[in-house]
Amino acid sequence: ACSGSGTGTAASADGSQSAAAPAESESTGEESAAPAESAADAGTIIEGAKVDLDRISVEAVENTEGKEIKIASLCIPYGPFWLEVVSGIESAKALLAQEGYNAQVDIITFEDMNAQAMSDAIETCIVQQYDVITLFGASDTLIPAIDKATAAGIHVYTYNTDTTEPSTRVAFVGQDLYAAGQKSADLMAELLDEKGKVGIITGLFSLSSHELRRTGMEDELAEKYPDITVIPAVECNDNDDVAYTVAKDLITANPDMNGILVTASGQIGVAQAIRDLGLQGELKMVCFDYQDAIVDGLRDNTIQATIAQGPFDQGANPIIYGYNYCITGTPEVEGNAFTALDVITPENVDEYLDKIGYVYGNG
Amino acid sequence: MDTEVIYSIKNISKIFPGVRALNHISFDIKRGDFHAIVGENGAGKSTLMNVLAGIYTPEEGELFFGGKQIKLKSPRHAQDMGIAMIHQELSLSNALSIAENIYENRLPKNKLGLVDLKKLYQDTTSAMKYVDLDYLDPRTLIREISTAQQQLVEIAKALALNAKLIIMDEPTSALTQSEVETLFRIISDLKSKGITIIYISHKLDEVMRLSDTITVMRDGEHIETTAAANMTMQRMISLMVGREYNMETIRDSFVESYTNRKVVLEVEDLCVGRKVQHASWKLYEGETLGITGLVGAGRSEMLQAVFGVDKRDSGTIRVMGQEKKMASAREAIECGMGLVPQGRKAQGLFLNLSVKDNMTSVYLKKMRGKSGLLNLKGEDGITCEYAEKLRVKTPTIDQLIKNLSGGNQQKVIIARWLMNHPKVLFLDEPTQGIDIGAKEEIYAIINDLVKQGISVVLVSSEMQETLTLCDRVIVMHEGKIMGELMHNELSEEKIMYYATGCES
Amino acid sequence: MSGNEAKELQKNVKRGGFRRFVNSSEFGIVVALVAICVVMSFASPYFMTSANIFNVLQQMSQITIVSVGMALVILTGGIDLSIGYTLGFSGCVLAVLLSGGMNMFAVFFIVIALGMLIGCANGLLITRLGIAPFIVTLGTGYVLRGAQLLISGGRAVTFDSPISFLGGGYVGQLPFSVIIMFIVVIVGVIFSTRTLTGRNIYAVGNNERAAELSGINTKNLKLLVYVIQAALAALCGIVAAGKLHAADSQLGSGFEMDVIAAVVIGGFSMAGGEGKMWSVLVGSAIIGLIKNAFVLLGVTSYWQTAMIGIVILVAVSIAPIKNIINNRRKEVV
Amino acid sequence: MSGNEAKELQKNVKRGGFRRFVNSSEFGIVVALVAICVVMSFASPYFMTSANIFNVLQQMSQITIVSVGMALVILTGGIDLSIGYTLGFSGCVLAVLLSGGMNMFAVFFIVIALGMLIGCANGLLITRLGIAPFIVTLGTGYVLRGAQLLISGGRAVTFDSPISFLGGGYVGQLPFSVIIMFIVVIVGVIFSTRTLTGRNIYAVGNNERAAELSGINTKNLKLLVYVIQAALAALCGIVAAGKLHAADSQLGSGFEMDVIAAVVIGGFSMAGGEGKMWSVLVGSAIIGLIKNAFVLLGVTSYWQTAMIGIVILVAVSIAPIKNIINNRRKEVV
Ligand SMILES: Nc1ncnc2c1ncn2[C@@H]1O[C@H](COP(=O)(O)OP(=O)(O)OP(=O)(O)O)[C@@H](O)[C@H]1O
Ligand SMILES: Nc1ncnc2c1ncn2[C@@H]1O[C@H](COP(=O)(O)OP(=O)(O)OP(=O)(O)O)[C@@H](O)[C@H]1O
Ligand SMILES: [Mg+2]
Ligand SMILES: [Mg+2]
Repeated sequence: ACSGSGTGTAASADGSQSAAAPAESESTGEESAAPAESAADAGTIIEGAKVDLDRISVEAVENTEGKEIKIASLCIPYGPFWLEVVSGIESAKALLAQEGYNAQVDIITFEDMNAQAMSDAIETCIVQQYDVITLFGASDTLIPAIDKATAAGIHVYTYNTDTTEPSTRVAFVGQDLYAAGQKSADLMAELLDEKGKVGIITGLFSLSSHELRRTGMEDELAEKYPDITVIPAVECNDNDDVAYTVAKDLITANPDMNGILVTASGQIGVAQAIRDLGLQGELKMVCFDYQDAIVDGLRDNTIQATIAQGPFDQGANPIIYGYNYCITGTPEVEGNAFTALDVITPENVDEYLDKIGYVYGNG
Repeated sequence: MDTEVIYSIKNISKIFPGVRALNHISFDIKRGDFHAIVGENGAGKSTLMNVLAGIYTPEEGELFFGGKQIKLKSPRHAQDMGIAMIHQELSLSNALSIAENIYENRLPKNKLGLVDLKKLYQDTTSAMKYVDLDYLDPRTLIREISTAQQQLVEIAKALALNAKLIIMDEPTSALTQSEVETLFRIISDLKSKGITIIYISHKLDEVMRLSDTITVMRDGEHIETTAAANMTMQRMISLMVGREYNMETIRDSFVESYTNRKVVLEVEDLCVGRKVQHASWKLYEGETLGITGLVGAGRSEMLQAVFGVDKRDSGTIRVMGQEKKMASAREAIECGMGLVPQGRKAQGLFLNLSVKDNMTSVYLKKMRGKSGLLNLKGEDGITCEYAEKLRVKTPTIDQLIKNLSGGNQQKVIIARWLMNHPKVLFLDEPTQGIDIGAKEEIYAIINDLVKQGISVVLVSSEMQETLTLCDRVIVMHEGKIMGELMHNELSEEKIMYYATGCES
Repeated sequence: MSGNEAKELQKNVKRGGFRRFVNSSEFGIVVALVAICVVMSFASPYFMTSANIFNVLQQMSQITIVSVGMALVILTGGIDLSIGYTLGFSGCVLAVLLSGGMNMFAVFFIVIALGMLIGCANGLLITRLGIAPFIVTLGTGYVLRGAQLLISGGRAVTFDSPISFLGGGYVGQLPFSVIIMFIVVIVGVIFSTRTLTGRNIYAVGNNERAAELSGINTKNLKLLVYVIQAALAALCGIVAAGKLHAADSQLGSGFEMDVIAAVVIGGFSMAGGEGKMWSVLVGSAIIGLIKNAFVLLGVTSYWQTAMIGIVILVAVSIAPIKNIINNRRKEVV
Repeated sequence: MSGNEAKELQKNVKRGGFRRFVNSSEFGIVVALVAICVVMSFASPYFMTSANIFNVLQQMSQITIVSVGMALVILTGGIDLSIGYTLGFSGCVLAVLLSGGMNMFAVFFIVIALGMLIGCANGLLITRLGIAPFIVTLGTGYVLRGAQLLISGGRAVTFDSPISFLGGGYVGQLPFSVIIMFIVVIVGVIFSTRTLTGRNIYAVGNNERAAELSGINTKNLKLLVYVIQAALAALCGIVAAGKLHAADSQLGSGFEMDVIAAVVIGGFSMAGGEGKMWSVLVGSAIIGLIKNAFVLLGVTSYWQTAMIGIVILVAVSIAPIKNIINNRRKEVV
């Protein structure tokens, strides 16, 4: 799947397990068809995060010996995407807090994607003798800390983003970001009948997750669709306000542009710019993730497609995997455990949200 | 050619935007001389000295030092050649110690190349002894000592350079009698060592008393250089101002009887820390009340506390018989008071604003129109009016005040208060650094104000001023009021008697 | 004699405004601005289109609105690092209250009042405890950021309200936020030059002690400045959220740097007491244009960042280099 | 007369170092630091473990190293916003050169030299053109970030070299970067208190004009300060990249704010001329401890951000509040 440059991720040491993940994400939908009764989200770290044990797709093993397990989950719960991730983390936390599991999950939050701070926090977690750490593999600069944790006997899982160079983490749970970029490019090409001019608005050039998607998009468009021109990507700092501005400028400078790809946050700003210029439907927009504002965009045909990545699973699964590893002594998954690459379009949006148990109006 | 000449100035010109500060100046300074330079405010004295000390580069002209032509690149260069300067404006670093200021950039080093603190403090102690400051610890920070003490530190700093030529730009303007005597003692000592001194002062009696040679400047021009013996006070002043000058216009009349006079301001039991202790005094309508004493007697503190800018620990203040809280300067201004503070740079000037902005900063309030906006049309007019009244020398009223000569800056601050037609005016060393002509003008203003029934409080360290201007004088010593003297009982001896703390 | 002198002074006052402008520190940045415009109109055919001009104006409007407040703060010798978060917090409060169904006028006043409260907190800590503005506003910035996260819950809070007109409305082709910008700048110019309070701000920035002796309540004046600044940031938060019909935890982040840069490019001295209010418009136009330019020109990704830096440096170097050359020439003559 | 006063003064000066310290502005933050430690050792059993103490020391080492340079810059009344990017750029250059197989000593010197060049550029723009440090370093910061993106290509560049010992090595349990930190601080203290150049920096910050008149070459001195600062940032870049065995385009981002906060919390006045070098250690310890505390305590909410702000505000408020209370008491007596 991964023909892209610069990323050996998918190819390295994973093969066997990578198929498991999509299957899981499909099962997610089925299970959560019956909505959870007690949305006990009083104690969640984000207001609006919903604890819903039924959405957890990985089964936790019973803790028969009763030894106490300590799990640290590092996250950056800012921005709409994280609402779902945190719901996953909180749900896993609630599940494992139940009798019979005897595991404690501590959530450690960060203000922004600062690898330095995360690295420092991992070291502190080692001091606190956690058994499992799950973290956002924002940068390769985390590798020494990850390795140190592994050496201290801690099971480390990365989720959402993996380091580009291999580390000693047990497994990565998340989207195949490069493939996701390629997929969004394919969707755009399809919308444009394989010809036209496409702009890319990315979050930060300095974030590997954004860069993987961006290069995925650019490589795919360049290789497969010779009739599509790509305008150099612009940064929006994950900020909707900046994204709005940048989108307007891009459209002004390229009146013949037919499509905009958004690698990360900033979708709301881009959508609003398209609306303000009255280009809904004319200018195609493909982005990632979902939240109310994006659902609105899909419904009023400002956004033609968005790619979901199973954020709930990214939050919950690595915790459960790590916990199971501690109990059973053998890793359940190793290498890459890819989560969903689901395409949401104006046509299937209501159906899809229903399937995954997303509640509109919550944010 | 003349070995007697240490510094020869040839045809020097210096131009600032809009001002020709020096216009083809030429004269010689003889070795070992005490050479005084006099002139009105803005005559170009400081500018010339800055040229001589390597701070300004002249547009035209040549300098010969010790017979050799020199092109000074920096103050450091001049210092290395043996030229030191005491600047008109204090230039010390507030948060550094006395020792570090005196030896700024020349701290002694030990073998490791590190600062040798022991030697530094020893050296400083001996340098301070020379200026009678040895009662201070060399580690005291500059901001913890009084302005007068700072001036002495500044002098010590220049002396510590062991220069061949020392330029003193108004060193005595912030000093009282006793420190002035100390300075004169130092000067005669320097002279005996063959050190040349260039001395600028507006206190012409000092000049007459000490100098060997006198140079008069006017409007950037060199007017005359002569031996002091050939000069009279009267002629010197005439040369400075450029016309015949008659200096006998001080007060028309003095208050004769205080019975039935209205009390304008009454201060009772005022205490400000240890600086002012249980001071009580009254100010009557239409009088000039002098407050005098030695440095650090607490005069400025007392005025500032009455004016509301400094907190007082106790004391009641009554204006026109009514008790006032006097918690801020604003309240004082509303009561019709004004204060020309001591130390214009620290407390008076808005350096980066224009002459106009500086002059109208208090008056502005009166220019508010019905709409709440300022009526700026009047601003230029009134500024020009006062600039003219006080003869402020400036190319335009939009000139930044920092480009004015020291004396002219002072006039602007006085104008700031006169504009408001105050009923009570506090003047704290108002003639500091002001030329004789302007001084006379200020004296005339005081005379005028008093005649109009306005009350003036004058804090002055110049004995002559106190003696000739005041209807009544109170003398302070270490925060306490030691005595009160009517005009007819005033004498230097009596003032010194109280000022040095002898009980009355 | 002295009569003459007075007339001379009067005359001098009236002499050429243009000459003076050329020698002022603002001249350099105006030249830079014009240069950027000229270069851009050759480099991109889209630059001079009305659509793009309105784009740029809209983009700079937010920076400018807050810059007016920041200019006042900087005039007093202070700084306010918390405004990005004040803006973001205000936007989120707006969104949450509106989406909760509150009346939009009530919401407007609540948000502005909250902003003023924030400014008050900053101002009190700075003036009453005498802590450095840099560290006070760094601290309150963190607190506000926390509050923003807390109330937005990390979500984007969307709303639908006519109040959006303030940020996203148009009068003809003209974005309404541009009108707000011009109003704020004009009021700012009048305030800083024609009111007692405004003029006193310059005095305080120059010499606080002297200002106090002139009867100015320096502490309250400084307090006021932070209140104005925070109120403008809150207004700007309404504009920004209105434009997007939503607010999230990222709103306003990093905004303070753009604003401070606009003010400093506009010729305000960080030491206080110096600067002309209208020039914040030039400063924020430069900031706005730089970003616009790279998108229009399609500068390849990684170069964008470096180029922003280079343009800023060139823009602020024009005036000093001109002075140096002038001085050289004088010496030669 | 003056005899009495003199004795009084003498007494004041000679009075105990401790008494003096209690009245100094540094006292407040030392109290804050101790308070944080005491509270933390009750709140978390892991806090007082040697492993955690070494962790905290290692974490604060980078902030401290750069803070020493920043303190010098702030002493001259300047500021350097570009150091985060100087650090990141240096780290990336190091990584690229090492992974290209260059000799590590050569790399070390190239990186430090590049850092000094950056400092030189900042310093020249500031001193020769007289542009405000804020805007100069903002501009060079953008340029450096662009350069960092360009050379790292947006990815992390990993390397394997013994030079990593500087950042990631241990002497016994003691991280080597902590040793570097202490060396830098000690050299910094000696430089700032016992060398002519160091003392001149204070003089320049206090009164530039006076310093100039004393023959200090103020421009070169300021230039030097930016060079030292950038060299330390480059060294810190080596330490940071060494610890991580890699550098990417994110390295160092946002670092400048932590550093400035450490220096300002340490009692340095932004106006220049005042501050004690050793206190940067206290400032950066407070910053380091706050972050450590949140992880240890598992403060898992948005309160974390708000708490950082509150702790900063409380830490810097202690001294002024103490003073106000003292003054009250004096008045009553
Ligand atoms: N930096 C400057 N820029 C512009 N004009 C200046 C500058 N410095 C001095 N001047 C002007 O040069 C003239 C001479 O000033 P200077 O300070 O030499 O006077 P002075 O004789 O020392 O006066 P005073 O007795 O008041 O100190 C004045 O008109 C003053 O306004
Ligand atoms: N830079 C300054 N900032 C604030 N206040 C100042 C400054 N300089 C002087 N003052 C005020 O002026 C006062 C008088 O200074 P100084 O001690 O030199 O007084 P003096 O006039 O020689 O003696 P006296 O105390 O009798 O007036 C200072 O104590 C202080 O209150
Ligand atoms: Mg002078
Ligand atoms: Mg006094």
